[in-house]
Amino acid sequence: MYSAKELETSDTLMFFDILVSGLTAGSLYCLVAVSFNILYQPTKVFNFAQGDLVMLGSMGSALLLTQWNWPWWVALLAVMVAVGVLTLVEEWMAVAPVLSRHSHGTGWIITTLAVAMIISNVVGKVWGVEPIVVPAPLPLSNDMLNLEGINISSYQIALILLTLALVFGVDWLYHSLWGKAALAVAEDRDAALLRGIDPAAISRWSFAFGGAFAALTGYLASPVLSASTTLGGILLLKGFAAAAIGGLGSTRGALAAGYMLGVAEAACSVWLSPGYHNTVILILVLSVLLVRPGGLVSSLEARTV
Amino acid sequence: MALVLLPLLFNGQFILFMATQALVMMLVAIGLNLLTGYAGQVSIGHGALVGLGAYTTALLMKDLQWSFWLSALAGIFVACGTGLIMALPALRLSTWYFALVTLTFAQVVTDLLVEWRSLTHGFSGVVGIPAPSLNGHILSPVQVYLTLVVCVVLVFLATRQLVNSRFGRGMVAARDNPLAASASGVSLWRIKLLAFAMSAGIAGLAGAFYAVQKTVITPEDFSTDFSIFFLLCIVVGGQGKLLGPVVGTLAFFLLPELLGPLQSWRLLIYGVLLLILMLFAPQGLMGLPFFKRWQKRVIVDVDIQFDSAISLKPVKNLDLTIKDLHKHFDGVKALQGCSLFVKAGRIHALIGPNGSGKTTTLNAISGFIRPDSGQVMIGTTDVSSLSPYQVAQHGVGRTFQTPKLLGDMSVLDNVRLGGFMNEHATAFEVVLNLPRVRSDDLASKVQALELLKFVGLSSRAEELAGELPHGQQRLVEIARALAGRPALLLLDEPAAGLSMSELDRLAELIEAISKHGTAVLIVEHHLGLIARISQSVTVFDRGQVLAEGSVKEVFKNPEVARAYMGREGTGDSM
Amino acid sequence: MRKSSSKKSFSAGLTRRHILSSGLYASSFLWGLESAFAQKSDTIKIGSARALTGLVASSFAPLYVGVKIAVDEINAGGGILGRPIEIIEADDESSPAKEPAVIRKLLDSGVQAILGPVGSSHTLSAVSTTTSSKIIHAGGGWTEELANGIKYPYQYQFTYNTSHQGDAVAKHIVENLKIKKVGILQENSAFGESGGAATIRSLKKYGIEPVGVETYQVTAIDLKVYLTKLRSAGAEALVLWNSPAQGILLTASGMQALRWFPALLGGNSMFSNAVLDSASPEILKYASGTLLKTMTFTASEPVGARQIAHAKKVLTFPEAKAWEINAAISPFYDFLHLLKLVVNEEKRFDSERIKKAFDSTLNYDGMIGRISFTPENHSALTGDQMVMATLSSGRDPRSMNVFRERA
Amino acid sequence: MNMLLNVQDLHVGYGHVAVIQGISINIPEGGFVAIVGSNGSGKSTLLRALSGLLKPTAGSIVFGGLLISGETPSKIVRSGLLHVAEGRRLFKNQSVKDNLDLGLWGLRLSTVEVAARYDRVYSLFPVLHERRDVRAGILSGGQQQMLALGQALMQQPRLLMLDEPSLGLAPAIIDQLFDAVVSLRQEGTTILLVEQMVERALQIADTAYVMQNGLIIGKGPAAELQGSELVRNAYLGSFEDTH
Repeated sequence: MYSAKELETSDTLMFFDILVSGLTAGSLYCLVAVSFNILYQPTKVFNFAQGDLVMLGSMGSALLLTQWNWPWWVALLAVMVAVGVLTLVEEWMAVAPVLSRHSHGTGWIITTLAVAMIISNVVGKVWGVEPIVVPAPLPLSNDMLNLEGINISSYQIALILLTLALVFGVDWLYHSLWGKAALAVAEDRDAALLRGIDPAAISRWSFAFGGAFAALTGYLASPVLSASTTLGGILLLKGFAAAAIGGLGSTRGALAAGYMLGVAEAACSVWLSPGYHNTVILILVLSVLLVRPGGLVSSLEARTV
Repeated sequence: MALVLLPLLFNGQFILFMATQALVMMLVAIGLNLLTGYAGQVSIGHGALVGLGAYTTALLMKDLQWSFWLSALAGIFVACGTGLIMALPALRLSTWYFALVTLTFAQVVTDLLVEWRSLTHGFSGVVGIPAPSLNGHILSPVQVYLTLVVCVVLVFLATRQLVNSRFGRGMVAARDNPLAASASGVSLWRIKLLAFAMSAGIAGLAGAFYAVQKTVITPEDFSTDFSIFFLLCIVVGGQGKLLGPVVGTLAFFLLPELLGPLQSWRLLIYGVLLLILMLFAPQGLMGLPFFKRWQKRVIVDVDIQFDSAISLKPVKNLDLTIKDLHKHFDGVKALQGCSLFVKAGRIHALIGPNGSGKTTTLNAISGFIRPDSGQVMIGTTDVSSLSPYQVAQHGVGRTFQTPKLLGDMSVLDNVRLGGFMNEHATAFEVVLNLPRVRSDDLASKVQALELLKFVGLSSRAEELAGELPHGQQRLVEIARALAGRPALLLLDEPAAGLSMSELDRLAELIEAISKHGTAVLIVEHHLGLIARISQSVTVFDRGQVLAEGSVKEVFKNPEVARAYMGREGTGDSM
Repeated sequence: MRKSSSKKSFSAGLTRRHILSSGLYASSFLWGLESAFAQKSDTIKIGSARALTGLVASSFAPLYVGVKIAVDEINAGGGILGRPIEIIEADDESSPAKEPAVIRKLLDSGVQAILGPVGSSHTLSAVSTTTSSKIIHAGGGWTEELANGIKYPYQYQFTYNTSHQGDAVAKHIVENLKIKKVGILQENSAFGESGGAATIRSLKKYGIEPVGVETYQVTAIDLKVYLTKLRSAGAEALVLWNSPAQGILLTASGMQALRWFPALLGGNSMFSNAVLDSASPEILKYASGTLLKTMTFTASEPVGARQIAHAKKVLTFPEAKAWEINAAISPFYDFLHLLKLVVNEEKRFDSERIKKAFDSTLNYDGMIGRISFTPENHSALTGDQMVMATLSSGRDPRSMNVFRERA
Repeated sequence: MNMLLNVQDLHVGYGHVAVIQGISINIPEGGFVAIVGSNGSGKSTLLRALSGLLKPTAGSIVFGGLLISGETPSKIVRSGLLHVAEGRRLFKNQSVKDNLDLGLWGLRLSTVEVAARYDRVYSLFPVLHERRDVRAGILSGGQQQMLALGQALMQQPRLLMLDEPSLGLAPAIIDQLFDAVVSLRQEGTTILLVEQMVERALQIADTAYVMQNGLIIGKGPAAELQGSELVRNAYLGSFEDTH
């Protein structure tokens, strides 16, 4: 049933297994965190519906791929646009009105939660909990290529590399004029106005972009996790944690934090009973935030009591 | 009263059961409102605290045959204690990180409830929790319900006590205006900790009842959604409003029953309703004008005759001595060896061109910035290394360039906030409404009214501070600073934006204040005012002392004129 | 001031009371109405606790197909005591925490027996209420705990439980596959835990210790690490205990990725179409799940005619789609039929008498198998009525999407 | 001479406080107007109103023939009216270069044109070129002010409004800065300078308005106003008459 060679797993190999699965999970957490940040940057709003957006991206693309047999890139484009637009609607209906008049600034918690409720229920009516298996887009595959005994699939490699690429892509985007404007709005709204920048427009664009990015994340997650309606919930909290540990609004921070979480988890799965995973994460979060109150890559609004 | 008895009128257990559950939830929401609504700390982990209370109670009752009452007490302590272990570090973080930590904490708790099988019976949870009994007689569901009603009422009254006390004012200040809070001698961290401890304890109590009314509890009961539910309750009801959580919880329990046939679309409808509510009633149900009618307003009945001798007398007379103060902000030298001296009972003016370091000096004195070197002596104690609330407690009161009042609070309460450290009743006493509380309460109210009378605003004591015109806000802020009966009063551009008449009033006030032995240090551009009231002046330029002396001398000094008219450059900005 | 403010809040009380009471009246009206019906109308009211909303709503729906079929059959045959059955449904929003409220709601609406909810933790949280109110109750939970007739004298388990599954798995591994090295992979949930425990117990009977037992978080997104550990422990058979199909898919993709194909055994969630469609032939070759003997066939012995007829009915229900098996083995079908039998004999609907009759049931020929109860043991079946069936036979026409071939 | 900016009977306030109570100003194309007055006299508020950050409660603002009162700040910037706020209001976390880039927001320019504008700014303030990659936050006060100015110049405004450019700067720097402003003016940019350092402002401006308590208390050729009693009172407060 298996060859003797595959049997020999020394500690070093186990170490690589941890690393690989940690990086895989970490990549997804990081992507979610980044999509969080994109919205957060100019608006200072945590979109609680983010998890559901990711889920929409994953389910949507899965259907287009498996049911309608669209080519993967068309499907990807379609869901990114669709979810992007949806997020724009969210901004217009649920966020902008609340931000325009701040009631202790917490109104948006509820409105975004409400949007999350609406999406997840509509989806619950449309699809059951039966997950949809999504194959890795060719020529990639989920099969392990045993490189020097290190088990990693071509899709995992692609995912990790792509994540790095995307993170630095987004980072680069914030060095484009648009990105600089977004950062400017984040830093000083009035000053931005004086330069002729319209903060409202910036935040609308950020929402659309953040939504599309969430959809992309969902798409990338489905070959690993298989698309399901529960996917959002799984990724939301970890993404939130990654975003916070990394430093709100910091893309690179999210990358570091995402991998930190992923690897920590994978390590736990080997040495700790699953009941203690969150404990480890809590300790991680606390120790990072107490040393660096603004998160790993301290961002502008690292205000503490 | 009839309302709480209503559920008893229906035959069948369902309504009663739901009513009981509603009360349990209400209990938690009332507690959470204290933390999130008043102290402004968003907790997404309260479900776990309820869980701790429930498990402690259930296990003690079932496995150790403790009585409900004792177990409940234990539950309260466990919830409170465990919560504090988490909150002690977390409360030092900013709001959102606090939310994250509470969220993770909640998951940890539920995980451990499973993991610690030997104690908690793992997934299957605690089954068959006995009903509470009072000396041998086992309470029926109705009796449990009534006990719970009593508890809710007591807790509600206790929180009302706390909210209307100095602690409540401190919490709101910590939420809306940390600067004003610490300038009034409130320790942000301690006040938040207090709020958390209270709400955690209440959650524990709720947990105890949750256990006995449900008779079976499993780790799954205390999920994240469970925690978020309470957040929804208070926001829907109106956070920071006493009745908010009550109304919010009721809304959530009545709605599904009213939906009836639409059941399977319930959650969707919730979502839409929430959205609509937040868009049209951002302050929650209690924020609706309809409810505004009967929201508590301060009623001022006591007509006091103003005895300035008492309210204006500083706790003790102290001088201010500043020696060789230095401060840099990245690369910019704000203060370069400033020194000045203000004698108790005198008015000293600090003037100079924009950005010459005047406000920086005030901030350094009141502890908002820590000088790189130099001393700030209040009497004989060096406060240069203390945090703002400690400095305030050493007898330093201040106002800000733009008045930092709490807009949603009555003018009277704003002034009373200033008296925070002169009240003595502990939170414990407040909750139990012991004698000292009432004396404190009356004293601070009378003092505040006197001060308002002194600044000529007693007629507006009931109004919301936010609704006052600018000039009057300044006067209120001065009254607040005085409420602490400071030895040293720092005024940062009090004249800015005042009308001529208000200006005269201000001048008289400041003189009156100093007459009673308070040292006044005033930063002001309006030289007319300076000339009129101050006995001595220090002129700053580029973070250094340019001239010192009586008003006349200083204004004769050509250097000063030049600095002002700006032939020379002025000091580094801040 | 105290005075005046209290006066204010009193007037407030008035308005508030007004609003709320009107609300409460409105709501109470609904229930009041129904309980009123309960007295007058001449139907037998059976309460059905189920998830109409939330996460498990769609996946548990098939088990209630059994209810519809049974009700149709019974009412067509003259109902119970000549009165037709009326099913009263109440939604638990898929959350176990809601069960006590749901059960009370049903009791208030005057039901005489209760079926559901589906799910071990759901049923456990419901059973404490039904027991205290002494009402006949057929839960839809699979833990052994629920087979305890002493603890829950009024709740009956009209289905298999994890110990039966454990026996079937162990028997298959030892007697058919002749494997001695067994690895167990269970999710960190009530079901996973009891499934794993049962398997270990059953294996002990054959003197076998599992070479490895791994538990994973329900939110885990990669199981390869666990699989690698089990493989390096030398496992030749992999026993998988999880409820959502997600776990099986992750396991399958993991095995696929590691190119490791031990015999794969698990509960009947293995029969999910998603698995059949996605898993590679190497995996399916040795993959089997626990299934009731009556729902299986072999080359020599086909499925019973009664079951086939039942299956045909099941297939007409859209909500059974993709989970026809669960619809076919619904615990509630046999419950309702046995209930009718007993009550019609007793000539009256009385919980105590029904309980006595149920407790003395021996080899009642149910859809799911030979059903027997004793006062102590409220589990309908015995271990030998549970067998392992192949996943691949799902494609066999004889399966009709319902049955499977015995492994 | 045709007026680039024409303000008629402007009223502005925050909430209850009326800060500016009806003032009128005219700035000719290519002119250099200074507004002087002590702190709290409403100078900055006036500029905030002109640039659209505050909505006037009454009165009209006509810029280059268009009524801009009530327009959004971005529209006003597009029309060529630029406001360099008091205290620079730079984006301290971004580099000097990035800040200059932001000066180009909303413009569609050829790379050649862009390069030209950089050259102009860099030639005006060489130090910005040297330090183009450092965070704006760690520049010295003077350099920050130059950057703020440079950022505004990237837009090539028709009217440049400077609010307290000298604020907190050493004399040498101020000279440098004001020279730059003068040279801009010579290149034809119209300038509105708000300064509390009267003497200097009056030296370089050609017309000046004196403000006190939200009112224009005097207007005239800058040269004449220098050292006048009017200005002196506006500053050292009329504290003689309170005696």
